[in-house]
Amino acid sequence: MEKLVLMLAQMHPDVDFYNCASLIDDGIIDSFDIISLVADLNEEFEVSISAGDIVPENFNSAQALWELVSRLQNE
Amino acid sequence: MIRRIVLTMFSLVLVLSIAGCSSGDSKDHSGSQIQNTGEAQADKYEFVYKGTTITMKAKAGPILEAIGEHNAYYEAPSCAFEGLDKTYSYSGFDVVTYTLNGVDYINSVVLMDDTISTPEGIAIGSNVEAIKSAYEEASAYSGPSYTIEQKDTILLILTDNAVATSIQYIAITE
Amino acid sequence: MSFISYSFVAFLAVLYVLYYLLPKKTQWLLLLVGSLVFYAHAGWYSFIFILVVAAVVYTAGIKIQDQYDARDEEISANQQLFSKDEQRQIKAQAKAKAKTFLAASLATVLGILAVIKYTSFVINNVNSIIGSNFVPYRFILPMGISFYTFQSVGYAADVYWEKTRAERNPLKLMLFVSFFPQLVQGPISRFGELSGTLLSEHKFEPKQAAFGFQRVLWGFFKKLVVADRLVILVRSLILDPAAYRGAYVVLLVFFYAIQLYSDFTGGIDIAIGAAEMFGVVVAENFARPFFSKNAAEYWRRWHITMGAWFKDYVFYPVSVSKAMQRISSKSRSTFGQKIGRRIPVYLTSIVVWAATGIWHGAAWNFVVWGLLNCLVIIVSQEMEPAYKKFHEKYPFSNTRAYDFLQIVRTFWIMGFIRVLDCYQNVPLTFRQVASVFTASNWSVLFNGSLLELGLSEADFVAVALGCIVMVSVSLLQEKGSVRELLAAKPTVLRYSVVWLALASIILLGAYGIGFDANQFIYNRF
Amino acid sequence: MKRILRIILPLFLFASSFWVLQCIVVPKYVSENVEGRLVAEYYDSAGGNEVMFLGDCEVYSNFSTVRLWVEYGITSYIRGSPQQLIWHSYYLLEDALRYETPKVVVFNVLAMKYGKPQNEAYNRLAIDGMRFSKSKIESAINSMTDEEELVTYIFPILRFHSRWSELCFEDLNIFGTQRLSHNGYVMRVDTKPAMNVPTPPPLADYSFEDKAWEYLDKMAELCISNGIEFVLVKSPSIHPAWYPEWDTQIKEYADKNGIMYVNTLEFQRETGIDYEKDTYDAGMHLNLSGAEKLSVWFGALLKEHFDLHDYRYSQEVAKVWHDKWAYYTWMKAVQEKILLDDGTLNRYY
Repeated sequence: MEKLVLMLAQMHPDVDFYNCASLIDDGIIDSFDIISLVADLNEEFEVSISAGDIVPENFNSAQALWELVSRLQNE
Repeated sequence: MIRRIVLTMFSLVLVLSIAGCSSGDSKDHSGSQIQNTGEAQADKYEFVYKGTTITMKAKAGPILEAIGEHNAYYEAPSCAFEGLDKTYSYSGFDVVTYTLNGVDYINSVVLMDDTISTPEGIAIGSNVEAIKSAYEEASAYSGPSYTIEQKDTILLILTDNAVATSIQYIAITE
Repeated sequence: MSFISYSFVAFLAVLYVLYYLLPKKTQWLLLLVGSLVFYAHAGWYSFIFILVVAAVVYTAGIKIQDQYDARDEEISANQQLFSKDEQRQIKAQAKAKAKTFLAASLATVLGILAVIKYTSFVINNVNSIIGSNFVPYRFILPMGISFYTFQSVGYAADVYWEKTRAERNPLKLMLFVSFFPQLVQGPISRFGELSGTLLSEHKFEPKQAAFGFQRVLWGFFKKLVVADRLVILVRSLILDPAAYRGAYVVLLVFFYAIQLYSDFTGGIDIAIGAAEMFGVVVAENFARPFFSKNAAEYWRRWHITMGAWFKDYVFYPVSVSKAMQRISSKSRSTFGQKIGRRIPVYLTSIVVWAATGIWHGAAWNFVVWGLLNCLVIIVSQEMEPAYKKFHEKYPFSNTRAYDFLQIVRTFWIMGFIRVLDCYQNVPLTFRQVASVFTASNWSVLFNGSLLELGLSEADFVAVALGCIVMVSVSLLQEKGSVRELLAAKPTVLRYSVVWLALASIILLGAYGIGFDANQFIYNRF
Repeated sequence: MKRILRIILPLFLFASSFWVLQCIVVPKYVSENVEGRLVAEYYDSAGGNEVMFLGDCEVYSNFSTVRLWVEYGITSYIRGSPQQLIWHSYYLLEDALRYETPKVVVFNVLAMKYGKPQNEAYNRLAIDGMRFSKSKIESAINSMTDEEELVTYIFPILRFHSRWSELCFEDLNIFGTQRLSHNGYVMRVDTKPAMNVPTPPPLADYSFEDKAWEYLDKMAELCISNGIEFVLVKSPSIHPAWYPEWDTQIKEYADKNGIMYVNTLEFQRETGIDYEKDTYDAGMHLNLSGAEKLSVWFGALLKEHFDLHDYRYSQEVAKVWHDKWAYYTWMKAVQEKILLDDGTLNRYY
């Protein structure tokens, strides 16, 4: 989880990812970040995030993102 | 299994596009169909008098001036609306005009006697063979009357026992 | 059957009465019958296509769902027996099979659209490139094919991504594909969102009926009073580009923007309003686009469902695909993080916008229109840091006046790009736009030559009135729903507003003999 | 009760307000196309007319109903309208039969030359004036050109809504305007001699179209089923031309069906019509003197063939027609004055 937050912080240092739960809705992460995030996550955790997974529920908070990654890990 | 599905799907597309082909004219409504293009090709057979072509549905003013003084004039109002049907009689032919929002347009030219002939050399009294040879390719022969339909003009030649009795150029107005 | 025809009004009235008379269970069936009757008006030729597209997507959905159900059953049946790898193996296998069904159905459905819509376009281009002269055959475009094809593709993809379960009842799916209000020009709905409200039973609620009816009236007002009147002016400017250059092009940009806006949003209001009268909630398609301050915001407010559709079904899949991942990692390694992360997204955006353009119409002007939009968005994205610095440095830039300036700027940029639709010819459009800068006939705007374009003073008064009403309603909508506002007012006021709307539609509407009102811009495409 | 009121009242208010709007917006035909009022004027003097004329301007300009009354006590009405097509005539007759049953119906056969709907303008003039009825709907259905919609005849506001920008004072008197015609006869006293009327060009095909024959039969049947004597007439206008080939077809039809057909052009000597003095537009329509000459002659023919009652001696009918005669002579005087003052007859009264 920490690695994930580290990655996010690299993109947007000024955001407290631990308890912000509206990254997409408030437009903090835009389509740029999503794409490169997906590329990094796939590389880092050897998962393959499909287009179907790119929905606001999964990307709105670091926690949701972590759940997505872990779910895909034991796919 | 997969090959079978792909095959059926592909044949479906083929069949449909053929079905598509068989449907009559096609109006493509892409994007905004504000665009419309009409095509124009002039009529071949038109009446010419003293070098002036009297084109159907053209503005009457300039043409009437060009062909000179008329012998007689008659105007008839239409039933209710303003606008007059005017008949100008010249030696050997009449020109009839109609009015559309205040401007006169040519409606028809009627050849009255054998002193006047069409540019193709046909006059009242010409025999049927002469008519057929003069208007070979563009004519629709149906019984005693020959109707040659063009874009804006109908050339009508009436015959009685194999001789032309009346020649008229009539404007096609919808 | 066009929305602004007497037959549609009668059709809607009859269907509405039946809808609340028949037993609740059969309501969705009535909607299906209504939709098919509505569609049959477009001729039997179009009918075959919508049936085929629905059938293909239905079978694909069922097949994919079967794979997933079999997979879940297998895994849950012998939970302990299979190790993690085996489970992963079964899931992968199911996914692969599902993928082939999806691919086959998409190939067919999009194949049909491609053949019907783009054959002549492709042939013409091939002819011009290699000098051959195949006969370009133009097909009649079945009504709404571009919209229901996309909606069906969306359904199949959602089932594949397990966002929604496949619909077992073919008739219910047929209703989703052919639901008459959204058939003609969208909005492009998602099965997950629409099926719930579409297929459920609806009790008659006066408030909902009133809201739906008011929205339909609002659509008719925009369409008949403003859009169909301005078409006359826009058409005369377009048909003779040589005569109407310079200042006239500015006129065209301005009036076409209003005409297209009122025509398209009017049509969508009628669609959403009509659906609302039946208790069906359809996704919004516009959010006052002319109030946007930059191109990106504009495309989040104009034709929202199309933008969302391209994002979910083209942008993300392409950018997440293996090929694009490789490009992305390669570009980041060669150009470094900052530039590297932009290139894949820009590449995908260009693909998406070209697709959006070509979807609008089989002509180069639409493709160029799409790419220009993409260019403007990318440029404004790139200038983002520069803008930020500019805002910090100059305080005046955060005032409302500057916002207004941005709104005007976006309106005109989008307007000049949109005018490609009108001339439907790329070089001509650029020449016309260029003529604006070298124009000397600015007097044309004031010396009454406006009145020689087919509209009288009275027409301009009607258009001005329509625009004032539209702007004020939009301003109110920024704060909240106008209809709620109205509902709170006393009944007498509410009825008089409805009367005023009805009277202005009937009296000021540009319909009937003498007004050659054309179809919705997007109809039958 | 309150709930019903809450629904009925707005509906009623909506309906009546749009009804008033419709009356304002629908053209009143006062300053132009005055013949637009003819069809509607019928209903004020419907009933008690023994002779009913049907046809276009060749009828309502050439036959004087008041002269027929003065001369023979015949009560007649002309249900005419500009370029009235044969199906217009049929449905106008069907409509009139809801109010009265004349003894004789006279139909001008010139309309037989039109077999298809001509244009929207003449349809409106022939149908809009009719009161709402089955006949009006059918007349609209059978006359509409393809650009027209039936619903615009049921709710004329849908057709004339675009007149909102050209409304003038005359549109406000929605309760009818001064009568133009004398039981359907439109009077004009000015004169324009008919000179060098062009000889009409021969036609390729002289046969009338099926739809014309169909409606002629329908009109004949309607008269027979109502015990009305059906008379065909060709009014004595010399332009537009009435070809002999057409005439023979009508004669054959009339003989075959035992219908009286009078081509007034063949009785120029008997009618005494002089095309130098008796026409106001060089031969297309007769002026007052021409119409009176024709009516005297034609009235005698009617009295001879049909037992028409002479109402001059029945007290209350004579009183009604006396007022019509007074209005008739008043208008004649006014028109003659206009002619003197302005030189041309630029208005009817």
